[in-house]
This record gives sequence, C-alpha cells and structure tokens, in this order.
Amino acid sequence: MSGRLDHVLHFHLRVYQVLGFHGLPLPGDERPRRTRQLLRAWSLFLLLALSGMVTVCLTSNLDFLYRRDMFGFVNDALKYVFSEVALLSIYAETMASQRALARFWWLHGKLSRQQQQQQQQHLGCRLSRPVSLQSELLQHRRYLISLYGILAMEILINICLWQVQPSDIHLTLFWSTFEPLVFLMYLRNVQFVLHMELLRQQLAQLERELCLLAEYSRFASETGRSFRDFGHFLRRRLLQKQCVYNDVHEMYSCFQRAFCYSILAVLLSIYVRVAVDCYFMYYTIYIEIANLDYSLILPALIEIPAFIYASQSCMVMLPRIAHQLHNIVTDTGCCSFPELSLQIQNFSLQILHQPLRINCLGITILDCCLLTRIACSVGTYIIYTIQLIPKLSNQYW
Amino acid sequence: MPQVQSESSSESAVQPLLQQFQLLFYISKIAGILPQDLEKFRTKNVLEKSRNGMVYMLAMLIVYVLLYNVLIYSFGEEDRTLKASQSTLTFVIGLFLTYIGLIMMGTDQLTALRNQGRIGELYERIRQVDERLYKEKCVVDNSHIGGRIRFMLIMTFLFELSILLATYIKLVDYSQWMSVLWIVSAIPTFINTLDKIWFAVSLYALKERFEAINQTLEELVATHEKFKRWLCGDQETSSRALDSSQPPEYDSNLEYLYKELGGLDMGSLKGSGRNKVAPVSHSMNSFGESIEASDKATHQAPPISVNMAHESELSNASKVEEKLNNLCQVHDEICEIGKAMNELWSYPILSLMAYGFLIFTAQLYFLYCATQFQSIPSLFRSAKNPFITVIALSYTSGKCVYLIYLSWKTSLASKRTGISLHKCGVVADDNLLFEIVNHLSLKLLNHSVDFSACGFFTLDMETLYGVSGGITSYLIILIQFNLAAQQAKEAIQTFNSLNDTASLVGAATEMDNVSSTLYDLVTTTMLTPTG
Amino acid sequence: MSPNTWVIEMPTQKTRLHPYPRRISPYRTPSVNRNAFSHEARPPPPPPPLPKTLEHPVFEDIRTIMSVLKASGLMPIYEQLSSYKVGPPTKTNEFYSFFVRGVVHALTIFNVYSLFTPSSAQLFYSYRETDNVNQWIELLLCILTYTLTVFVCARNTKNVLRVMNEILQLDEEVRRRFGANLSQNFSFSVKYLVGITACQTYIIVLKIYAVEGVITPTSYVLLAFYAVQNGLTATYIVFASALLRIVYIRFHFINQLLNGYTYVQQQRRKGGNRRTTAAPSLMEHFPEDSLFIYRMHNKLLRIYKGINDCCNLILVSFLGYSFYTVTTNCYNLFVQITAKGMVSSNILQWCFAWLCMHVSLLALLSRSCGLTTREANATSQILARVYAKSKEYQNIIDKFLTKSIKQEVQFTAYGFFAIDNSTLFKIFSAVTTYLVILIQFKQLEDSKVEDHVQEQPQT
Amino acid sequence: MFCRRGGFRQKLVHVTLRGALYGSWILGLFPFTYDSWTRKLHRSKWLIGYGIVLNVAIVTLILANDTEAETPARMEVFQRNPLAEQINSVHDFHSLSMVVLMLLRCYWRSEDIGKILNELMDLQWCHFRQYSLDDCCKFDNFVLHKGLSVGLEVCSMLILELGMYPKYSLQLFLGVIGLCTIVLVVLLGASHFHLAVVYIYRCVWIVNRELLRFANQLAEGETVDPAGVDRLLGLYSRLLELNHRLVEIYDYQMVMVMVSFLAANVLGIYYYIIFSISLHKDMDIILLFIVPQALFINMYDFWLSIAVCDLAERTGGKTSTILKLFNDIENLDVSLERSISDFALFCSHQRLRFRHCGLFYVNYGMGFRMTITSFLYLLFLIQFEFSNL
Repeated sequence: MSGRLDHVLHFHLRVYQVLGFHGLPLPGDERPRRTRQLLRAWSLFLLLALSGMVTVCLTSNLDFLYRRDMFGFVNDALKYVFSEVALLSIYAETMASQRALARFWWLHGKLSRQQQQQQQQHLGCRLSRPVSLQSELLQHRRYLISLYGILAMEILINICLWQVQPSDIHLTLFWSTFEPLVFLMYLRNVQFVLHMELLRQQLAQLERELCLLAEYSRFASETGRSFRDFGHFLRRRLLQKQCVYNDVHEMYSCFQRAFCYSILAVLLSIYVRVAVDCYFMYYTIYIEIANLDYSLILPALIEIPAFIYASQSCMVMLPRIAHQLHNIVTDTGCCSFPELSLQIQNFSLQILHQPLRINCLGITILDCCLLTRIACSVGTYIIYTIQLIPKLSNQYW
Repeated sequence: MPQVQSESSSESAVQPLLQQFQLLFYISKIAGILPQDLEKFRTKNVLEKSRNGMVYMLAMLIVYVLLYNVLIYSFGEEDRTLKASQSTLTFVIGLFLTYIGLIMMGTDQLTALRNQGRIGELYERIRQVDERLYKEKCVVDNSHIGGRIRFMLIMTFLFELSILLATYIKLVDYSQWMSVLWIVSAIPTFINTLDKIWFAVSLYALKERFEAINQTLEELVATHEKFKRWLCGDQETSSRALDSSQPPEYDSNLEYLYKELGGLDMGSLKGSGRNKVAPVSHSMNSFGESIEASDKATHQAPPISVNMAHESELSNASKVEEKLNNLCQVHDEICEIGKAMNELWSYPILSLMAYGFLIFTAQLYFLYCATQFQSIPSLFRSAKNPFITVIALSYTSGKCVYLIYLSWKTSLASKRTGISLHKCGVVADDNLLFEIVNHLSLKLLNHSVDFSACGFFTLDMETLYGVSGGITSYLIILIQFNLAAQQAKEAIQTFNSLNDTASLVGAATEMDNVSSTLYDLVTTTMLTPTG
Repeated sequence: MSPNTWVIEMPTQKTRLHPYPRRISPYRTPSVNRNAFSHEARPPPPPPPLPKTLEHPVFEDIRTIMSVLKASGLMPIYEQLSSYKVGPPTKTNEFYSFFVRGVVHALTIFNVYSLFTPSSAQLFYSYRETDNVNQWIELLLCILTYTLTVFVCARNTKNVLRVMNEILQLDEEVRRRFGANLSQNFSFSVKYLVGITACQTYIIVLKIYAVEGVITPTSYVLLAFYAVQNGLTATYIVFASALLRIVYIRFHFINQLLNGYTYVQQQRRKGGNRRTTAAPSLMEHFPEDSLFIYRMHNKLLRIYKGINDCCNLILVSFLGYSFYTVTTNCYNLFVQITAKGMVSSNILQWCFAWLCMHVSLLALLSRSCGLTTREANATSQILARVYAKSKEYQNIIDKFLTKSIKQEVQFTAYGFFAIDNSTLFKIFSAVTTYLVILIQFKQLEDSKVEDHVQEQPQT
Repeated sequence: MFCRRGGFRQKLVHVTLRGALYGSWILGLFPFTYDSWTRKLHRSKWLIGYGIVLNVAIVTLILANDTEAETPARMEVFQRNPLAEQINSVHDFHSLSMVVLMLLRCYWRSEDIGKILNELMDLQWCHFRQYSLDDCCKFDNFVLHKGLSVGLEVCSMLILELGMYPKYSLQLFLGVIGLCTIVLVVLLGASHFHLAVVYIYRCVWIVNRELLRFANQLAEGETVDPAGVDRLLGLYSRLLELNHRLVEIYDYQMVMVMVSFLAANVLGIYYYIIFSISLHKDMDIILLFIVPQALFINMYDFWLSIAVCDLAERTGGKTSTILKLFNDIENLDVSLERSISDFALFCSHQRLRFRHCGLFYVNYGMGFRMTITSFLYLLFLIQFEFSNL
C-alpha cells in the first residue's frame, strides 16, 4: 500500500477537505475531477457564508461588539476584520493555488515510495509489509499532539467559561460568532504544522542516511577495510541524496507557494487577537468588570509557538545535514578518492544555494527569534494602550 | 518565451526594450519628467540628453511648485482660522506634511535631470544583454511589457481621478473659482507615480532576464533527462519501478490529476510533453517564475522528443562549459545593471518610502481626528471621508509595496539560477561538469543583486515588517498626544496651562519630523534580540 | 591587548620573515626584499628618490590632526626610523605624553569634584528639574568619554604603532610592485578640525553669556576643560575615520587591480587591441597578481581589525555620548520652541551648535565605516567576475571564493552593533523613542504642577 | 605576556575548579562518580537522591521561616505602589520555579550530561593532551572571574539580607542561610554550563593555533600532510556537535537564569528609585552601599555569562579568518588544497554560536539589546510610578 497515504494523513486530509482547506481529491477516490470541482464550490460556499456572518456582526446594532467605550469597540472590530482577512486568504488560496499543493503531495508520495523501496531492498524482499497504525501515530506524534492538545484545551476552557461566566448578551453573541472563526484559523494553523512536519520527516530521513554514509566512510578509513570502488559507491549514494535534497527543497518551495498568504494572514490575526485580548484583560481588571473571557487567549497563546516550533524544527535540520555531509571522510584508508570530495563540495554548495527558510512572503523568518520580537512588541503596545486608558475613560464616559 | 516566438524572432534581431516604452515616454515627456530628446527616441529608440528638454522640464517644475504654493495659500485661510480655533497640533503636522509631496516631486525631477545621460546607457546595456542571451538561444520577448505599462498607467489614472473627483465633489465647495486649483493637488503624486512606473517596469524586465536564464538551464536539464532515457532505453522499466508498487487506479488518478492541474509536475519530472500550458493567472503568484519556466520547458518538449532527443548539450562538458560560462557572465551583467539602476533611483525611492510612511500615518491620524469632529488641515480633507481615505491609502501603499515586492522577487529570481545550475550538475553526473558547476556556483554565490534605499535599508519584505510596526506605534503615540491635548484644552477653561498644550503640540510635531525614520522604535532599538 | 589577537598576528610575522625572497623572487632582487620585510632596525637601503621627496606618504596627509593628537598625548610621538617604518617614541616624548595624560586626569578629578560642590552651580541654567539632570548627565558622560579615550589610547600605544607600521609596510610593497604610492588629500580632516574648534569656542562664548553674574575662575576652568574634552574626543573620532579612509584607499586599490582581470575589462581590452596590435595574453600576470592581492587582502583585513580593536571602547562611549547629547538637545530645542514667552535665542544657538557638531561627526564616522566595509567585502564579488579558461586559474579563483562565503567583515562597536550607513538611521529612531519618553515625563511634571496649584486653593 | 606568573595562576585556576567540583558534589548538583581507571564519569542514583532530599529540605527551610515579609523598607515600598508588590511576587515565583527546573533538568538529563562530559574528557585526553594548555590566558581569566563572581554573589546576598533587617533572630538566620545555599545552587548550576563552554573554547582555540602553525609551516616552505587538516576538521566538527548538545541540554536553565538576572537588576533599580526619590529617604548605609553593591555584582555576573559565549563565538569566527591565510601560498598540493576548502565550506555552513531555545543568540550584541530593552522597561515602570504619584 505504498502508493496510498497512510491512515493518519488520509483521515486528517479528509477533515481538511470537509473544512474546505484541502482542495484536492485524495488518492483512491474515483472521479477526481468532479471531486475537485465539488471541493472548490464547497470552499467558495463556506467563504461566502462566513463572510456574510462577519459583515452582519460588524454592521448590526445588536451588541456583537463591545459597546461600552470606543476603544473596546474598535478592538472587537479589529478582531473581526482581521479574521475576515484570514478567511479570505485561506479560501482564496484553497481555490487558487492547487497546483503547488498537488505538486507537494506528489513529491511527498514519490519520496516516501523511494524510501520504502530502499527499505524493502534492505530488508530483503518482504514486499508491502503493511504499516501498523501505531507506528504511524508514532511517526506523526508531534502533529497529533499539537492538534489534539490545543483542541482539548480550547474546548475545556470554553466549558469552564460557560460554567463560571455570568451570561451576558454581548458575550454570548460575540463568542457564538467569533468562536467558529477562531477554530477555523486554529485548524488552518495546524494544517501548516502538518505540512511542515512532513517536510521535517523527509529532512530527518535524509540526515539519517547521510549519517550512515559518514559511519561507513569512517569505518572504512579507520580499519582500511572496504570493498572495491567503495568511493564510487559512496559517490553514487551522494548523488542520489543530492537528487532527494533537490526534491525536498522543491517540496519546501511548493509549501511556501501554496500557503504563504494564509500563513501571513492567520499569524497576523492570531497576533492581533492576542494583543487586543491582553489589552482587554488589563482593562477588565482596571475597571473591575467580572469578565473572564480573556482566559480564551490561552490557546491562542500556544498557537503561534506551535507553528513556530514546527518551522524551526524544520529549519534546524539543514545545518545538521551539512554537518553529516562534511563528516564523510574522503580519503578512505585503502584509496584516496578525489571525486568523492568533489561531490561533497558540490552537495554543500547546493545546500548553500538552496537554503530552507520558512518565511511568509519573505516578510520575516519564522523561527523562535520571532517569538521574542512578538512578545516584546505585545508588551510595548500593552504599555501604550494602558497609558491610554485613563485619558480614554474620562473622555468617553 | 516559447520556442515558436523564438523561431519567429530569430531572423529579426532582438528588438530593444525601449520600443515598449513609447507611450510611457510620451506621457512623461509631456508631464515633464524626462529631459531626454523626443526626436531621437521616436526615430531610433534611444534616450539622449537634450538641452531643450532640460529647459522644458525645469519650467514645468517651477510651474508646478508655484501652482502648488498658490493652492496651499488659497486653501490656507481656513487653516489660519483653524489654527486659532482648533488644536495647533494637527495644524503644524498638516503644514509639514503638505510639503512632503512637493519635496518628493522635486526629488524625482531633479534626479531625472541629474542622470538623464545614464538612463540611456542603462537601456543600451540591457539591449546588449539581450543580444548575448540571444546568442545563447534563449530569447526574451518584451512584447507584454508594453501591456504591463498600459495597465499601470490605466490604474494610475483610475486612482488619481477617483480620489480627485471624489474629493472635489464631496469635500470642496466649488462655488468660488479658486476651487479649480484643487486639481493641482494631484500633480505631485501623479508625476511621482509615472517616474516609479519607469523604475518598476525596468526592474520587471531585469527579472524576466533572470527567469530566461533559469529557464534555459531547466531546458538543458529536461533535454538531458530525455537524452539519458533515450540512451539507456529502460524508460518503461524505470517508470515501472515507480508504478509497479501501486494500485492502478491511484496511478491513473494521479496522471489525470496532473494533466488536470497543468502538468508541469509530470512534465519536468518525467519529461513527458503531454501537458497544457499553465494559465497566466497562476504565473503571477509567488515563485510564479518557476511555473512559467518549467511550463515552457514542457511546452517545447514535443519537438525535443521528436528530433533533438538524440544529443543533449550536457553530454559533452567542454561544449556546455562555454554556454554555462556565458550564462553566468550574463547573470552577473544583469546584476550589475540592477545595481546601477538602483543607484540611479535611490533618492527617489528613499523619498517615496518616507512619503508613504508619513502620509499613511498622517492620513490615519487625520481620519481619527475627523471621527472626533476635530477640524483637520484643508489639504487632507480627503481624510474626512473614510471611503476616499481607503482609496488613497491603497494607492500610496500599493506604490510602495509593489516596488518592494518586485525587487524582492527579482533578487529571488537571481538566486534561483544557482539552483538550476546545480540541477544541471546533478542530472549529468560527470566529474568534469561537476568541477565546472562548483566553480560557477561559487561565482554565483558572490553575485548579489539587492536593492537598498541609499544603504539605509534594503528593499525587501523585511522592511515591511518594520514599517508596519512603525506606523502602528507612531499612530498610537500621536493619538495619545492628541487625547492629552484635548484634555488640556478642557483644562484651559478651568486653569490656564497654555504651556502644556503648546508643548504637546510641539511634541507631536517634533516627533513627527523625526519619525520619518522608517524603522520604528519597536523593531530597531529595543525589541530585536535576534542574532 | 587580548592574547588572542596573536592568532592572526603570528603568521604575518613569521611568514613575512623568510619566504618572500623565494616567493616573489622572479621580479625582485632578494637583498632589497630581506630588508624590506625584516623587522630589525638595520639601516635601511638607500631609499629610491621617490620616497625622499615625500617622507612617509600616508601620514603626510593627516599631519595636522596627528600633531594635535600628539600634542594632547592621545598619540605616541613616534620616531621615524625609515621612510617606511616608525619606531617607538623616545624617552622624553614618552614622558611628555605621560605628563600630559597625568595633567588631564588631575583636571578631570578636579572637575568632578567641583561638579559635586556648589561652586559650579552657576553654570547650570535651570528652568526645569529634568533639564538640570540632563545637563549633569551630559557633563558626566563627556568627562567619562574623554577619560576613557585617554586611558585606551595610553594602553593601545603599541597597537597603534603596529597598525601604522603595517600600513607603511603595505605601502612600500605596493610601491615596489607598482610604483604607485597611494595617497589622497585628507582635507576633510582639517575642515573638521576647524569646524570642531569653531563650534566649541562658539559654545563657550554662548555659555559665558548665558551665565548671569560674575564668573568665578573655577567655572572658567570648568568651561575651558569641558570644551577641550569635547574637542579632543571629536578630534579622535575624526582621526579614526581618517585611518579608516586610508584603509579604504588600499582596499580600493587592490579591488581596482583585480578589476582589470574581470571579463568586462578583458572584452574591452580585446576590443581595443583588435584595432591596434596583437593582444598580449591578457591573463599572463594573473597568478602573481592574485597572490599579491590575496596577501594584501589578508594584511588589510588585519589592519582593519587592528583599528577596530584600538578604538572599540572609544567608539562605544562616543556613540553613547553623542546619542545622549543629540537627544537632550532636541528636547531642549523642543521645550524652547513650545514654551511660549521664554524663548531665549542663546539656548537655541547652543542647541543648534551641538546638533550640528554631533550629527556631522556621526555622519562622518558611519560613512567612512560603511565605505571601508563595503570595499572590503567587494573583493570577492569582483573576483567572481574573473573568468579564466585554464583549470589552475579557476582553482586560484575558487580558493579565495570558497573561503569568503558568508564571511563578511564588520566594523563593530565592541561587538555591540555594527557601524555602517544604517547606524545613523538607527540612532535617529532611538533618539525619537527617548524624545517621546522625555516629553511624557515633562507632561507628567506639568500635570503634577497643575495638580498642586489646583489643590492649593481648595485647601 | 600576562602569563609570566603562570605557575601561581595555574594553581589558582586548579583550586577554583576543584572548589566548583566539590561544592556541586556537596550540594548534590553533580550526581556523578569519577572512575579514575577508565577515566570516565558514572551516574549514581544515590547522589541524585541525596541531592533531591537536600534541596527539598532547603526549600522547605526557606518557606518555613520566610522573614522577608516584615522588612520595614519593603513594606513601605509596597504600600507606596502595589504594582511593585505584584511584580515582586511574580519574580519570587519565577525564581522558585527556576531553582526547581534547574535541579530537575540536571537530574533528568544527567545521562546526557555524563555522556558529554565523558566525551569532552576523552577529547582532552586523546587529542589535546600533547598541546601545551598553559598559555590560554582567557581560559584562566574566565575561570577565576567566574569563581570570584560566585563568591561575591553569595556575599552580597548575605549582606543584603542581613543589612536590610533591623532585628536579628534565629528564624532570620535560618532563612538567610537557606536562601544563600539556594542561590549558591543556582549559580553553580549555571557555572557548570559556562565552564563547559570555556573548555570547548579552549579546544577550538587550540585547533586555531594548529591551523596557524600549518599556515606558518607552509609559508616557510615546509610541507604539511593533508591528513592533519582533516583531523583538525574532524575535531572541529566534533566540538561543534558537543557544543550543540550542551546548549540543547542547558538552554531552559540558562534562559531562566538570564531572565531572572535581568529582572533582578531592573527591579532593584526600580525599588531603589522608589525608595530614594519618591519616598524622599535620606541617604543612609542601605541606600549608599548595600543595594548598589548587590546591583553591581549582579550585573558583573550577568555580563560574565554573556562574555564567555561571545568569546567562544569570536574564536569560532577566527577559524575562517585563519583559513584565509592559506590563500596566498602558491603551489599548494592538491589534496591539501581540497581538505582546506572542505574546512572552509564546513565553516560557512556552521559556526560556533550559542542560541538558547532558538530564542536568541548569546553574544555582545544580544547583551546590548537586552540592556537597552531592560532600560526602556525600567523607564516605563518609572513613568507609571510617577503617574500614580
């Protein structure tokens, strides 16, 4: 069953299809063209429905938004507007940039097939040994944790909030309309995590194989025992790895092509939400309203780190690969082999040319340094807004 | 750039890029942006300096400045009343901001005057590059650049007219004849936009040159893959090796899907030429060039498979070395041209960025003021109406962002050349070729085309991050000061603290003067503990 | 000096000692070489007439500024051993500069003492609490900066001499090789000197006018010393940028040399030769030249690092000081402009003088640093434009390029931040930040005042 | 040049290292036993248990008799503004969690730590033994400084605690002693990392020196076998890998320690300002001596911890500079050329940098930014202070 996706991926991609995030038919469902058109139509429909809801929220004079002062009102409006932008970009991308996505999955299938063939060669001809579900879960554990952990947390907090919070017309209206958007954004975020996780797995695989090569060569150079044209063998393998790296890099570029806008929009909206809610938190403390809905930012606080952690763990693979590559000993004990080092240099130059930087539209590299910046800027804006509060309060009421 | 056109344009030598610029040139000549000679351009498509053009241009500049001052004066009366009545803060900011546009226009025109000779050389160099590329059998066609220019011009007219008319109809009282002067208020942005269209289109042309180089390399790769497969006729076995291990319906699905999705995928992987060309709509999303490139590769695949599959250039290194060398030299030449162009336009770009930053902030701030029913300087009356504000903001920010985006894409395209080069090396594994590839890729690593505004900041998307941060924080600060000013104003009746208001006023002005530094405090000074 | 610098240092001594004759023998008589590259102070060979006419070609250009620095004990009064070598100062000169430094420190101590005693109270015009504090901090910063400068200069005497010697050595090599002696008119240094002195005197005069009442001699001393401190610090900065400019010229020279081999030049020369005679093979000198260029580049990098190490701390403190000064002056300016009624032209002029001086200094520093850094990093880019047919030439090119991937040099202020064109930019944004904060403090104070005034009638 | 009195210095360094070792053994912070025959460290469960018990005891001791609450000065400050009190409570909680996390990490990852230390010792023994280590002054300097700073920290802690209180009691002494031991634990735990870093630094330094020797030999016309360069490359990559693993183990602790140091500095100055200016206290011994010395020592230690990382990083950067020296040597033989360019490529891919949890690189630039940031936040705090005056 090498051709198919494994169960976990299959299931989750189905989920994303239902949410209208994944516009491609899965391998194994017949009449792909029709499925594709259906999916497109479905995501278009979702987009229209949700934006309609948002417009209603923004325009109606029911208090979907915080009415009691101007600033709170603006903040709520901001939340809605940004999530609307995010929705727009998400569904537009789902409908428009399927080419890159298809390419991504095609390459993924190709690479995993190659790996399986290699494994079969290694393990003799025990062909098509079915991959057990448990091993799949193990394989995708990071993704699963980040998905279900935050999901559980969100739901838990919501339930607690409903228990504790004195129900207020504004809150009920607001959260009943805003929560779905939050969930959508969050699931999209996890979809990015899934793709990056796949990338990371490929890279990790590559690193492992290079490590093996390095081991071989070290062994050969230390003991001087190696079979005929061992260097040639190493060189062939390296060439193969170069092709693999090329494909992985293409996967990466496809990922960026497929998701860049929505990555930007989703992160931005989450960020705005966090900043705004922090303001609200301080504000509610400041004017002693019994209002706990700022506790809902806790999951949001985790979402950005979850994304950034995935992308970082993708990006740190690259220097490791280079490290393993340069660990290959060129002059094996029996025969020094100039072509091999030529190959190594070529590979490392290739790595220099094809860096793996996950940056949404090149705006900023999404690694943990971003976290520090985000934290600091949130702090600063909080300080500004807090300084605003007294002036506002005696101006507006 | 598909093969067909190359065939057609093979006998006719490469036509110069400037042919496409005719419309733009005439318009900007009339508007007095370019001093170059009109006759020379019409006859043989070259930009040459001419004294008459200079005189005309200077005259235009002076006229513009005069008109603008008259405008400011004539619309200034209410400002004076406003200064007495309303918060002086908004007044002073407004007075400062009104001249930014003028400064920007002056910068553009004076720079154009300064390097009127060098622009011609620039396009001459581009033409030489085209010829060299043509020698290497990769043909760049400039046909759709003209369309691009037209599109941009139309957009500019649309924006300017909509802003102008909307403001004039809604917010200017056209009872007294002075109000006709309002048209003048659109001149600086218009001229600036024209100037930037020159820059943007030339930049785009450079980007296309880079893409042409990449595409040539990709073609080499594709050809060689076919060649190898043709050489060792184990095509079906290899494909079996891929396909045997999977259920048939999945395979057919995939085949179908990729035919559906514009088959660059199967195309550049399996080199099979049975695909559709990508629709143009896809070719502009980010990394679009790769799509185009490989599309072209697959597009001209059939002739390969028919006649020229039997030899591939990558097979003998000595022959391909020459070609790769030339391509690298052309690449480097294009990088140099990019640097030169950036150097020519550095001051206008800097002024444009400063202008964009200030105007964006100011417009939002005045919008806020308008919502608080405070009166705002008369030249920014467009801020009274949120709809017009949105248009104006999208116009201004569109200019800045498009330039930044384009330069970013260009540098990306220039970096992709190394990747394609390595593909060549990997596909034809041959030690001689590997040595060549190493050598050239070392060279390519040192070719740098990065656009910067006077070395203050580079024009890539990173800048947007800083700019947006700056706009937000300064907006917040301004609003803060404004609120304080309001309170002080209320306090005036009870207790006379004139100092305070004035100081606040000055505060905001001072701050705004200095705030033309693009990076904000958040990103530069304190909040980036990044390595 | 850190014991680590020898890491770079050592080879360039040892290697320079022996191998040269063997290496560049083909076009040089060994005897001259050995003298040229050996360090012992043997009587040098009768130098060719060229250096006779202009004795040490580098420091001729910046003679004035050097003399100022020598006189103020910031620079060692070195002996000139040969036209391409300077030696350590003699005992008397050393003692002289030592003495000057002692005097400076004594004055500083006196200064600080009198700052903390009421004797200097009349120097601080004060219309506000905050401004007075600013004044104090500014003065202390100035004193600190100058003292630091003196200390660092005293400690780095040897390094400065070493750097100079290397520059001279390099010049000699260049001259032997190409007969070109690199020099440029450093008139900007003189201009800056004049400007600085003018500014300082102007400021002093303003200050004296500003002070009301009769001025005690203590305050005269204070003012004079204050001016001297500022002037000398500024002079040192100008000197540093002049040194950088010198290095820049060298870098530029080798880049030009390399530029002759790029394919563009080659084609041009081909075109030229086609018309005239048969072209001599264009790359024939490339191997030797490339070796020469690489060596020069290494040496220049070392000199660059040396200069950086010498004025690290001084740069940091100066940047901090001028940043603070610019901020406070902008603030004062703003207060003056906005405070209705009590606008005193005196203070305005004072602020403007300060702003002019510091901004121009910052601009000079950042510009020269940026120029030099760019030129130093441009070498690999130019080399990447050299296309050679034969394999060994390609290897020569590769060997440099490989080692210069992602290895850009930077002129850093003690590793805190890189100094280049963007520094000015960042400094101004920082100034904005602190200005905002200062203004907010001022608001707070005003509101406090109001509250008190409002409370009094009620109580 | 500095090492003229090398012998004495060596002894001093030796004593300091010994002191650190025994101190951490006593405090149960170093759960390894040294087997001198195989020259290896073995993890021992007993020591871990001992450490856990000891530290839990100390923490309970502190919590049992925590006399901080009734310091008059503090009380005044907190009555003065509640914000300070909130911040202070946050900081206390943070430091407590820091201690817990440091110990837990130390025990939980002790396997890996043992591996790393063993490999380090192995490297020392096999490869770097034959080189003379005496003239690495920075190593000695840093070790001495570190020891000094730890000592000073504890002393200033004592002075601070004892000086702030008007009345002495047994409870107070117990609490202070417990506090000081905990502080000592934290400092030692941090200094383990720094000592490891400085060891790595020394190795890299030696690699540089070897490369330099090669360069000189080549320049003097002798020949160098490429195997030597390859060996150095191998060592270098092993060192980088060690460094990577080390940082990965220690990063949480180091981040917390740094943050707490910064916070301590900012808050200290903040309280100081509140106390001196807005409470209009007259200058007495507390204001003049105790608080400032605590602040200075704190900053000194903080800066030391940044300086060592920066030192190592710069030394790593020097390697590529040294490699450039091979440029101007003509007729290098091919294999040597190739191995040198391999080295250069390796350097272009990876350098010796310290990046904690990917959050920030530790070097002077980062230190500078941290200082500015904390200064700004201090300013904001003071603004609040004044605004609710």
